[in-house]
Amino acid sequence: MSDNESENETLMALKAELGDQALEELGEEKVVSMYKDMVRIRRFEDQAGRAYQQKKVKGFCHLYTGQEACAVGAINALRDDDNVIAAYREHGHALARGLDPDRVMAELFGKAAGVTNGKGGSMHLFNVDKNFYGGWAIVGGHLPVAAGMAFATEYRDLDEVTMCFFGEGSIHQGVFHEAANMAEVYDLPVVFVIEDNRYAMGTELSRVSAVTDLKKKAKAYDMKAFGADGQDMFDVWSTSKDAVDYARNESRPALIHLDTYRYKGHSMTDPATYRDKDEVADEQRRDPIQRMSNWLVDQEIMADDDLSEIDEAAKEMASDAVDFADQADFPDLDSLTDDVYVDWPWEIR
Amino acid sequence: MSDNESENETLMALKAELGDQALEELGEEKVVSMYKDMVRIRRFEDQAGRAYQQKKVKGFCHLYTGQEACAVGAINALRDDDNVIAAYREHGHALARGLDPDRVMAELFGKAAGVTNGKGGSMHLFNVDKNFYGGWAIVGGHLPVAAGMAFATEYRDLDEVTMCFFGEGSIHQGVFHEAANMAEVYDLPVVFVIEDNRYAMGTELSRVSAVTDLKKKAKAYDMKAFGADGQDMFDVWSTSKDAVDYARNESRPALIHLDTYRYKGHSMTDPATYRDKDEVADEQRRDPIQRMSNWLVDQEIMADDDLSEIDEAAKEMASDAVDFADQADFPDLDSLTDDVYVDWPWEIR
Amino acid sequence: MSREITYRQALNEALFEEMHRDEDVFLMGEEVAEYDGAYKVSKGLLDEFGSDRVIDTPIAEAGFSGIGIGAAMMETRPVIEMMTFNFAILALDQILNNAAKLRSMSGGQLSCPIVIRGPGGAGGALGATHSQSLEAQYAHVPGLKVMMPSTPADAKGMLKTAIRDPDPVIFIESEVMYNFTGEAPDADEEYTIPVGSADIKREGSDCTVVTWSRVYHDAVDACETLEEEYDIDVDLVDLRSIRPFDKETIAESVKKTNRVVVVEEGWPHASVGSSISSWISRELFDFLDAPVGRVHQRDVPMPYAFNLEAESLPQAEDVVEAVKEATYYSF
Amino acid sequence: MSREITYRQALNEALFEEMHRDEDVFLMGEEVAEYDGAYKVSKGLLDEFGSDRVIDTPIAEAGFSGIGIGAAMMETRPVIEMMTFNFAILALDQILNNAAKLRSMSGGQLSCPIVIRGPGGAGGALGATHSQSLEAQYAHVPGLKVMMPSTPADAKGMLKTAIRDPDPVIFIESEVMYNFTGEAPDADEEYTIPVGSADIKREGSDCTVVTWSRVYHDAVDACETLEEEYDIDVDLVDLRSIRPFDKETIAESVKKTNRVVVVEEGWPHASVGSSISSWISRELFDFLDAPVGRVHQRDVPMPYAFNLEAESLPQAEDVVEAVKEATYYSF
Ligand SMILES: Cc1ncc(C[n+]2csc(CCOP(=O)(O)OP(=O)(O)O)c2C)c(N)n1
Ligand SMILES: Cc1ncc(C[n+]2csc(CCOP(=O)(O)OP(=O)(O)O)c2C)c(N)n1
Ligand SMILES: [Mg+2]
Ligand SMILES: [Mg+2]
Repeated sequence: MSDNESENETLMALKAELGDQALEELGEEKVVSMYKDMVRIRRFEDQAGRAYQQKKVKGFCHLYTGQEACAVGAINALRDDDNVIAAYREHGHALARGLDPDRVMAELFGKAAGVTNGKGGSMHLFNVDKNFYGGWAIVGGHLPVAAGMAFATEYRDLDEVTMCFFGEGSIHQGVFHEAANMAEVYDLPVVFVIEDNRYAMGTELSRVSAVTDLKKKAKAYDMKAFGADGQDMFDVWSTSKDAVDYARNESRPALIHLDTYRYKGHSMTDPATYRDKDEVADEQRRDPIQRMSNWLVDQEIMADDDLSEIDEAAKEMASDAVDFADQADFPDLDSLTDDVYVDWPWEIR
Repeated sequence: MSDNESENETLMALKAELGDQALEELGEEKVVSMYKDMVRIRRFEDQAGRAYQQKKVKGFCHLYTGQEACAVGAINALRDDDNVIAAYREHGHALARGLDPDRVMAELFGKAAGVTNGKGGSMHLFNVDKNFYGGWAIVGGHLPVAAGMAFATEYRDLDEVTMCFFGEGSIHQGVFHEAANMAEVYDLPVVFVIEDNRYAMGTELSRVSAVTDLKKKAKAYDMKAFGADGQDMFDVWSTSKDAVDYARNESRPALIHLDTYRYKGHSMTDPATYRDKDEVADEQRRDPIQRMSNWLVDQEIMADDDLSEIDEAAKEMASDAVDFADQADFPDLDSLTDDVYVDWPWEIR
Repeated sequence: MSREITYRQALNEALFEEMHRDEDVFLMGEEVAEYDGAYKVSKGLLDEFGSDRVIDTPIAEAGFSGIGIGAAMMETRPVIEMMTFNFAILALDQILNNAAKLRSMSGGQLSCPIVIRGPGGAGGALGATHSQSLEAQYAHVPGLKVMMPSTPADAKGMLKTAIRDPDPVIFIESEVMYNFTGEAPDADEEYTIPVGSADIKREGSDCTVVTWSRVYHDAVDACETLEEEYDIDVDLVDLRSIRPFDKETIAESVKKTNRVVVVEEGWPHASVGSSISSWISRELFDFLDAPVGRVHQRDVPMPYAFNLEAESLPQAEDVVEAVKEATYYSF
Repeated sequence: MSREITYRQALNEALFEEMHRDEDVFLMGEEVAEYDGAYKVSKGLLDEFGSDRVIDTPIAEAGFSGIGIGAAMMETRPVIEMMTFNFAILALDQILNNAAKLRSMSGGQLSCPIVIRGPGGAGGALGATHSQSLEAQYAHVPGLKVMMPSTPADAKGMLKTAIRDPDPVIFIESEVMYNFTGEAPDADEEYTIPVGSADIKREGSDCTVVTWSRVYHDAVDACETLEEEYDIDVDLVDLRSIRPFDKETIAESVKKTNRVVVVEEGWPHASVGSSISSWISRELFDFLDAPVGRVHQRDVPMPYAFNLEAESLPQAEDVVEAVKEATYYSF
């Protein structure tokens, strides 16, 4: 084995002890189902990207490919009655939270059967039955909203936790600062999850941030900070569990920094020329799905065939979703004025 | 001497070694003139408060009484060609920067002879000839503007420093976070001076801030932070000099935390019932003017008579300013539409 | 109506009553708790309801509005106090992009029953940054409702309605009016005023005046002068809600008088007054015997100087002049 | 006019030329430098002028706008790019309370020669938060100037004017128009268009259409249909600046046609269109043979679904209908 190859190996390895912990705490079935979720997300995004190229999906469409371990690891540290809120790169979180892929795809297609009846689109997915609260497309805009959700559960003396996902580029918005301070002052059980995929559109973090270790931000609020390898599903899960437990038990906010990477452009219209292919290839050596595949085989939980089957099933799920979305109807034109207000007595014209 | 009295003594003492440093670097005359400036500010504010009660000054009027050492100490660490920008409690900064007390008072009276022709009022003093750039009344709103001033001097390769004053309550605004990060990223020579007088209106810092050691905020931006006793003119001056030198020489931002106190209500309409008289009395034991008076006498630079003379002169300056303002004219009604645009070709009506 | 209370007290009572009625209602903002409110509107609420429901915030308008929006989305009933609406500009993204759109973007899954309230308009020698009538920023935006009461009775009835409303309501008061007194319903009388209903506060047949909020009171003065000195009888429509606005009441009045003046406190361009005037001019074209008159602030940032401030703001005399112009107009 | 360029290239040329002309001009915003701009408007500028003058920012609209304002106050000439004006809401406090008021509040000691530019309006299936025509937020505010070019030639001439203007200019482009092509003056021809000057882009005598920005192009389509199918000849006024707006040109046209329709992309209430309509209705009352027609977006947050988006936005057919209504109106 050359030096290079051995380095590859090292990079590919998951934190094995956390795998053991997961097996013990979650059981094999759950671990496998988390793995499946990652694969489903990836295949879903493949289809979303394809549909975009076919102009079936329009507008801004931000694929989650490469970051699957973040949503799956973190959301699986939550209870069903906990609350999830994310930004505009949220297909993955939606699926990890159990939203129906058919209805998510239909939403991307702008169809009435979509999770928000075609009103929200890719950037504004909501499914309240699953305690999935969006889909927010103004960078940083949902951070105080997340604090407010935690405020409401506290107000009601519930022990639910709110988990809020956002990109590393969002941390520079003033509302991050405002929300973080107030979350700490009001003792709000909100977990802020930074998915640090190195880029905000074409801007690498270090070019616009005075600090690159974003856990330092937490110090300005005496907030507890956690960090994990975002490409290691177990590390994300285990770290998130610690953070969620802390938030729930202490009723305090926490910050999690996830070191991840996106494989595709910022959105479907971004050719991503600001980074070279080598960098992407390099990052792919720690691909979250590949690493889990290796681990599952190593642990003899799965054989290669099983993995292929899972992948095939995920592909089918995704193409079924496209079929569903294709066949679904666009909203009635009458629905234009629905849901602007609870009671809609008037339209100004 | 009782224990209590000896504690008082301790509280009253300035950092003597910094006094020596100031004498050496600035000379006796300058030190005395800084002392005079503090006294002038206090007497000016006395008159401003009185005029407010007589309804000659209206609107919001925020007195600086108690905080004199901050403006005087910090601004005297600057060169004349450096730039000063402050919030709405800025009479003191204006006077310390050498603005004509007559014209400042006239501004408070809303007279045409005021520093901004009666347009700005107490909260929006400007005097560009003195490189005094306001007077900004939206809490935190001037922080990025200050960074922009430093950006402009950098852009022009000037070695001027911008000094920006604000209260501890302003630190929670998102723009603090945005301005601090960008000042660091763009290497801007701006010195952010927090005048921590413990209260933002009726709100004590600890009630709404996750951290009370505000120097911690700087860590989130790897920004250099300084701290001083805001009631010790020498400490403020010496610390500010270090910060200004650093900002100028390294072309980097710096944060100064000044531990100060305001004696009066937040504004003239605030009875300040949220704190008891003992607290104020306690704080007054470190009165910046009294401490300097003691020091000047101790050092045999001044005798008690000299001090009284300075005070008398300051009182006269302040009452002259009132006379001036009283006698000045209100602006012409025609001036209403002046200075909305550089060229004023139209008014929408 | 059996007693006189101040506008401040009316709001205070509404908050008390609604917080007693519904424990999901809470109040949040700068100085609302321990200080009893910058303008004392929340006086006594902390004592009555405790610090879980009356909450002081740091100076972070975007942040605490966002908290209110998130909490409203979870079906609590936040009342967010803006110390003044000049500072609400900092929260505008939260209000426009989150509160106003939440229901629509979620396909009706979520509502945002928040009230964002506080004083707007000029307060008296506060200078340019603190003297703005910014209701147009909200009236423009579908998804919001905007209410601006002018009297104590309206303030009480409308704030109660606003708090019960399932959608986000922007509720703009006035520093100057807090001490105004007026008739009000008994303390224990259940009293609410529907969103979108105007009130004819004075009947007349010569000219309609449409107005809302503080300048309503200038319009009242103007009506007296007009009646006494010029024998002109004004039908005075207090709009109360500016989104939605009461088209029926305006139309009825204008069909009667055939002349109308729209009076607002703020700037003229892209304003609520311009919009009302445009609507009347179009929809009631055939009923108008004169152009729709307008009274508004001068198109300048508010100066501090007292005489300039007065010159800038619309005054009763301006209303008198505009009504005279509208009524003397011959087609 | 001797060549065709895109709207994008027109803006790019204006930036190039002005940055060459005046080294105080710099460009700042998200992705403007290394990425060449989210919409490539700043393509090549980094290479030409270096990173001291073409500056990438973090995602902090309030912060970098404030930096621009501070720098403008010190007599540099910042051009601040908003990735879209939806995000400029976050900077609105800086723009309204600082940029717009600086000159007035300083008693004329300071100016704020800043340009804040970027795309506004709907971009195509971007959903509610990313499809807003928010020019009313700026048009309302004295101290600002607001320009919205609709063609490449105008874009170039107006951006050059905006950059040279001593006051703060809000310059709103359109994502949809960046690829539109049109005639433009030669590259080396000095070409500027004064603030506040409208342009009659098509002469007609039957009805005036007043519009600006993207929907101008719908209006053009409508004019063709109206001429071909209904023999109605429209006088098409492209307002170009909406603050100040060109009253003379509007008045001249309406005096000729006696009928007018105001077409805007955004929401109807408290909008620029309502304001223009109000002004026309009042000032040209005696010249109007029909109510001022209006075309605008439906009063709803923009839905994502493609058919609903189209249904929500004003279309050429809506202009056709409105002009027909205005011209068939009999008094
Ligand atoms: C306030 C605001 N400014 C700008 C944008 C445009 N924008 C959308 S995503 C994005 C980059 C965000 O990067 P990051 O937070 O790192 O998230 P990622 O896309 O990497 O997941 C930008 C600038 C926006 N949506 N909102
Ligand atoms: C954005 C904004 N919100 C609220 C206010 C009202 N306000 C004026 S001063 C002030 C307190 C500021 O306290 P601090 O920053 O500590 O300064 P100090 O008054 O103590 O000097 C508040 C809340 C404002 N002017 N601007
Ligand atoms: Mg990122
Ligand atoms: Mg303070």
